[in-house]
Amino acid sequence: MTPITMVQAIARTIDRALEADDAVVVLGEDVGARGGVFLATDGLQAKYGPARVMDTPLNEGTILGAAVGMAAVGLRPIAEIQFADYIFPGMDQLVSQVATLRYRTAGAFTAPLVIRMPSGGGVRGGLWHSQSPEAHFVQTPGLTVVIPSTPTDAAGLLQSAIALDDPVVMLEPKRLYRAVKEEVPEGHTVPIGRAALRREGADLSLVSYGTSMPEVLRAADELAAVGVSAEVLDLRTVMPWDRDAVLTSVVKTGRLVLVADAPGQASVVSEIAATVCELALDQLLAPPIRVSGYDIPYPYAQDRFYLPSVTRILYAAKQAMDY
Amino acid sequence: MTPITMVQAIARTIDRALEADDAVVVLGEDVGARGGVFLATDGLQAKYGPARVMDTPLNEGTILGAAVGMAAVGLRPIAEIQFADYIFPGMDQLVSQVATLRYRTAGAFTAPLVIRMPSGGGVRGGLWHSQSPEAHFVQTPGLTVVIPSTPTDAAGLLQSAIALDDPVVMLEPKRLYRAVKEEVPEGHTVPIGRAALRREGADLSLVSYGTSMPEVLRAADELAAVGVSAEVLDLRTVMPWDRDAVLTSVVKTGRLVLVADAPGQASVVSEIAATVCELALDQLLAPPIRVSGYDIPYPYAQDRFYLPSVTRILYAAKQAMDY
Amino acid sequence: MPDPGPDGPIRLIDARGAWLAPDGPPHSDDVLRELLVQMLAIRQMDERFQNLVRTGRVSIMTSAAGHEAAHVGMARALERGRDWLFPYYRDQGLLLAYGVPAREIFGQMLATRADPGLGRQTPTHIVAKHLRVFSMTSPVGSHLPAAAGAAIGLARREPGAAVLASFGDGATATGDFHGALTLAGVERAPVVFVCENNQYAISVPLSRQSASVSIAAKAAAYGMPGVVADGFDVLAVERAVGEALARARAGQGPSLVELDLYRYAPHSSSDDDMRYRTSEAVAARRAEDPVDRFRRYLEGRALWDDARERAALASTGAALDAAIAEADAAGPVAPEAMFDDVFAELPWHLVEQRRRLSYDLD
Amino acid sequence: MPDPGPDGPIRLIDARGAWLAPDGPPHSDDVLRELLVQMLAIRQMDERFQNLVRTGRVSIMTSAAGHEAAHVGMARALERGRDWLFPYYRDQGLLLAYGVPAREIFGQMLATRADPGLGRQTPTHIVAKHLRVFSMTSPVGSHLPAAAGAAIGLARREPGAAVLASFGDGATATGDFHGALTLAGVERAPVVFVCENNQYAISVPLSRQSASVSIAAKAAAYGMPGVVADGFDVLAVERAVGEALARARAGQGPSLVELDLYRYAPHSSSDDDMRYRTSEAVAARRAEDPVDRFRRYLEGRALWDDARERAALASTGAALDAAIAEADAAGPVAPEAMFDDVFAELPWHLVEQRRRLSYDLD
Ligand SMILES: Cc1ncc(C[n+]2csc(CCOP(=O)(O)OP(=O)(O)O)c2C)c(N)n1
Ligand SMILES: Cc1ncc(C[n+]2csc(CCOP(=O)(O)OP(=O)(O)O)c2C)c(N)n1
Ligand SMILES: [Mg+2]
Ligand SMILES: [Mg+2]
Repeated sequence: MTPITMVQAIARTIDRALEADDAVVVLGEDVGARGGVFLATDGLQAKYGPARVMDTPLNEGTILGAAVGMAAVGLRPIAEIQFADYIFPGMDQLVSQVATLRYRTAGAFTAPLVIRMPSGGGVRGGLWHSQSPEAHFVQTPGLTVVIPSTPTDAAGLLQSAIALDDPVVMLEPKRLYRAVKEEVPEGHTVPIGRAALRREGADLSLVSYGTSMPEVLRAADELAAVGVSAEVLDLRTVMPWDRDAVLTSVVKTGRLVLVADAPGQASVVSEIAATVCELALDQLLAPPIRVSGYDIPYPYAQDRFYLPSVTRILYAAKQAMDY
Repeated sequence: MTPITMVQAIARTIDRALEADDAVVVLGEDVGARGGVFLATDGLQAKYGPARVMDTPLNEGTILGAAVGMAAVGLRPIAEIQFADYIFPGMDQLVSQVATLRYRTAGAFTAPLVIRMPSGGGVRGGLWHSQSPEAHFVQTPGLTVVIPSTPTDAAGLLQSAIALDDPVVMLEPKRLYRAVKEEVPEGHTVPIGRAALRREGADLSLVSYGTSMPEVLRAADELAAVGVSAEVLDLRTVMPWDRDAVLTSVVKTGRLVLVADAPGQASVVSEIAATVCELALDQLLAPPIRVSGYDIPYPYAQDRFYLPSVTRILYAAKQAMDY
Repeated sequence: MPDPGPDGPIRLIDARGAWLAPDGPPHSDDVLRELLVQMLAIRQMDERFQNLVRTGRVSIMTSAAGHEAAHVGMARALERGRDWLFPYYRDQGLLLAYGVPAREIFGQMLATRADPGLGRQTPTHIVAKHLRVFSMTSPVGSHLPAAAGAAIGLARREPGAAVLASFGDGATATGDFHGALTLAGVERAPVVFVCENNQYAISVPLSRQSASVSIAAKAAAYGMPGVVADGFDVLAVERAVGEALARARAGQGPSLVELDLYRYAPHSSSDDDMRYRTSEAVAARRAEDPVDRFRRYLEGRALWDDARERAALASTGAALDAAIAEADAAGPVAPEAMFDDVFAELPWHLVEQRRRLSYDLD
Repeated sequence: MPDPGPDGPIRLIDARGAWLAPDGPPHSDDVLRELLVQMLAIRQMDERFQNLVRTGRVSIMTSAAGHEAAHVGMARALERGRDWLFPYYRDQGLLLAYGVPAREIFGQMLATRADPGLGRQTPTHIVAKHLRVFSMTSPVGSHLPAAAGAAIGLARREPGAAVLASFGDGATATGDFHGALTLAGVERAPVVFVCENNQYAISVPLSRQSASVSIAAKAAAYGMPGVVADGFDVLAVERAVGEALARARAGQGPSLVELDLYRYAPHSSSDDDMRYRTSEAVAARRAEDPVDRFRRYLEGRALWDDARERAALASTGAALDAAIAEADAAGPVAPEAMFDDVFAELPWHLVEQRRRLSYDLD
């Protein structure tokens, strides 16, 4: 098996889905001849034709709404939003049409969509090529939200998302699109809602996902070097997040540091911190500490200072250990 | 002074603002001859003319975007979104244009807007006349977010919001629009970012805001009747929320129950719970408990079961007391 | 009245019931009578809706009074079992005429278990998948991209089927209207966009919603034909919509049809229309009433008389009342049912929330 | 080439540089030469942008090559100090021609303290309030509602001023385009919407963005005039935009102007346009190059020669290089500065976050 990048793993998974099921279609801006601006649909229009891999006009609401209508007549659309930052012009379609369809029709209609979007910073893209808006989706009842951090998980989560009869938003950390290569087995699935244990540890739980995983793993290595045994969980799904895995780890270690690149206010990590405190207060040896992206628009000039750094993670870990 | 309702207090405050400053304009759907569907702009177009109280076409993005442009040339717009549920077609304008204007221009341009919207359930309005989307705003850097629960606070927060040179989203609990009358002093202001202490108490802190305040106060009364002294805080501003007031209360009582009608995932109350645990873990006698709206689309048939009830609040209080 | 373009609006019967078209009526006498009966039924249903609101059993309703000819004409133009319908919240008359059982309609209004949507939605937001009727959303215009998408899907999977999407004049200002027609135009999708132009979006008159000479004139922006039909003339509606649907089914692309009509009642049962229009203005448009007009036409041809009218009203009225009773008898939906169908499977946080609901139920 | 309507696109000079219009040129010889110099400067600036990307000093840039005549013509049509400009991310040439100091432009590109926006935005997202130039956003079309709102405000507070909003062909499919033009039409606001139709939205050709015969044809949907001008003809651009601005200033309402032109470079420095078009297709449009065309026209009138060209390139080139040096010399913005201007006053949570940044700085 040739090792492939995350974006290649995504392209291959979409390719196989188009091959396996006539009902699968791809739509979005520049997904056709261009193959997507990150090449996540590279070569697919040439292979399956413009009726199955369809360039849309520049309107994110229309992409999502059209996907809902296609699903109503039996298709299984994979929609691409070119950057997660551009979900907002389509936000009403996502929140009002997509997320509620099963509910408001008592299951008569469903929205078996996958909505893919490159997300996160660290690529010198500035305000509108760097955001991680997952909290908006997490607080929208009806959406399932996954965020892989490895090529294998990207393929496996996408495969599961395509199979699911409900809408799945998949945020793809663009900084990790080509960061590493892995051998990704064909047809691999990753169950939705299940975290991955990346390191076993006894002293401290580091819980994270997506863009920040490389820093979290590096922080765990540095902690190991100074004798702190950090357990590392990669959530992979943030709605519904894997509460059992997190609680099991926190009960074991008694210390929790949560890391994510998204802004911190009313975020995924805040939700997890609050839940852990509610359910495991007495097992905590230190307060759960959150390391988040800053609550500011994503700046261009300070691109490299925005994301949670290894230093900030280590500082939080030290706070937890010294408490 | 004649006692007035919340919606009357809002209308009067807008009236005075239009009177006091030529730069103030009102825009939105049906704000003109109709006076707004809840009458928050009743009679104002007749008084100030259609150039200052302007009905817009049916496009929320255009309302917000146009308000930004008006502000660029010196106006101070008060925009109405007819129901908070309909912010989503305007979400990109809010998140991308309004919230970031000061930042991306390093202060050359600002967006001194007030964006008013009736929010919350309990009026048998169904899916799209009941939502409380404040968490979406709280996690958008650049927005200030206020939610009054009394006529006096509505007038006072609105007054402060109009004076502020930054965009303020004001969510108005529609269930409370006409729930009570109060004597509201003219020109009254309420500082943004400051909670109100509604009841002093020693055993338990009940922290809430907006739609749920009546239930919270009733729960406090019932707790008093059984000998539990509950302190009640009404946040009034949820971004930035009054951390000092909350911490002071929690340090005193050691027990915290947070109540809000919005869905619970990655919500305002989750943020507060996480922060309190991070900063005051050792002062806690029990885990902070959140009582939220359910994480489901707002149902029509079960309208009265959706909102946090006195029963649910009391149950949480009991959990905290018995811990 | 919008500028209908060089040929004027499509109209077969004038306001006094006189036949105008060069050709004869397109239907047998029985069918023509049936159209009147359907319009009468819509009006009767409207009265019952109003009553349910007055008695507090329903919280809000949007009246179809003034839309009867539009609704019956559209229902007639559709091919049941083949075409798809994407209606909006004022289309209960269209759904009744199209064959949605009155029991389901009243079940939805009363939010009982007779509602296929299990009471989840605001009154009049009816769904009927068995008739290929898509679900309504309240955000104005938000169903239109889905209509375009369904048409694109149908063109690939069921050539020969078409989609009809209806909406109000206010909807034409939304981004979704624009995006849907843009996409449909580019894809030449088999969809007919029908605007029920009742001149108002709540209080906002069309003149403040759009500066184009008509709504139909917007069609050119999307590379599709646009026509205006007299929305108070049931046969004109049927013809205009029918021709557009036929083009769509034949692979000749999308159309925009504007139905010029008028809303008689306030926007909803919560509205007070006397704040923004006069009763004289309403009366002026009611003078051209679509039901009266068609009745006069039928009477002129001796196809209708008082006795038939009484019989029709009695039988439809009884059927509607029976439907209300049936809807009622189905009983309320259970409180716990509000947790179903958010997802196919209940995730852990909703399992717990459903348990917490039980505190309120004891 | 869009269908320009019955009279064809507005064009004063043909592709070979021959004068076409019945009237003479609208400017003195000096001004005509100045227009060429400005177009040359834009092209020189473009090369410098490309270089900054190649050397890794700038992460991304969107080329203005092919837009020079549009940019210079628009800049000329505006009244400095009176009108407002709402540009988009490909308009650096327009800003240069309009008088935004090159030092500020390069300061923005390099994100140094020479940027009035303090390096907050993606390269080419320049702001210049001193010239009444509004801030750009990346979401396509999202500045258009603000342009309409500014025009409404100006009509009330500074009658006689107008707004120019520019955008690409892809932007015409957005909900914001629709909403902005709808509102401007209804309010008869003094705003001119100028579409720089370079035939592509990244890889998506205009034919998949819109089915209307032209972009200008969409104007009718908003009750405003629409015209097409040859966007490779600087004087045609100036005339079309100038006439529309004059109407706006005179209280005669908004307009839509389509400039037919072509993007020479890939969409951005991150794009590979050979995936979706051929170099032959690009070469075919470059044969009508706006700069060459205007140079030939001036040469034909003996207003220009190689010596003048060399002198112009040398002096502009030196000025641009000096601007880069100045922009550089201003130095980088401080990391802590990223917390300023989120709000007028720093709230407590940002005070703490700024403190946490210091861990990274030690
Ligand atoms: C996006 C959105 N904004 C605002 C509203 C509130 N609202 C409900 S109906 C309506 C007017 C719609 O008018 P029109 O489209 O003409 O349909 P009509 O009700 O006249 O049939 C408005 C503004 C809404 N439902 N959705
Ligand atoms: C709302 C939104 N969706 C997608 C994008 C990604 N994107 C950036 S530029 C662009 C194409 C814009 O084309 P056009 O409007 O024709 O302008 P041009 O770049 O050709 O000058 C796209 C799709 C974006 N910036 N904003
Ligand atoms: Mg209407
Ligand atoms: Mg373009």
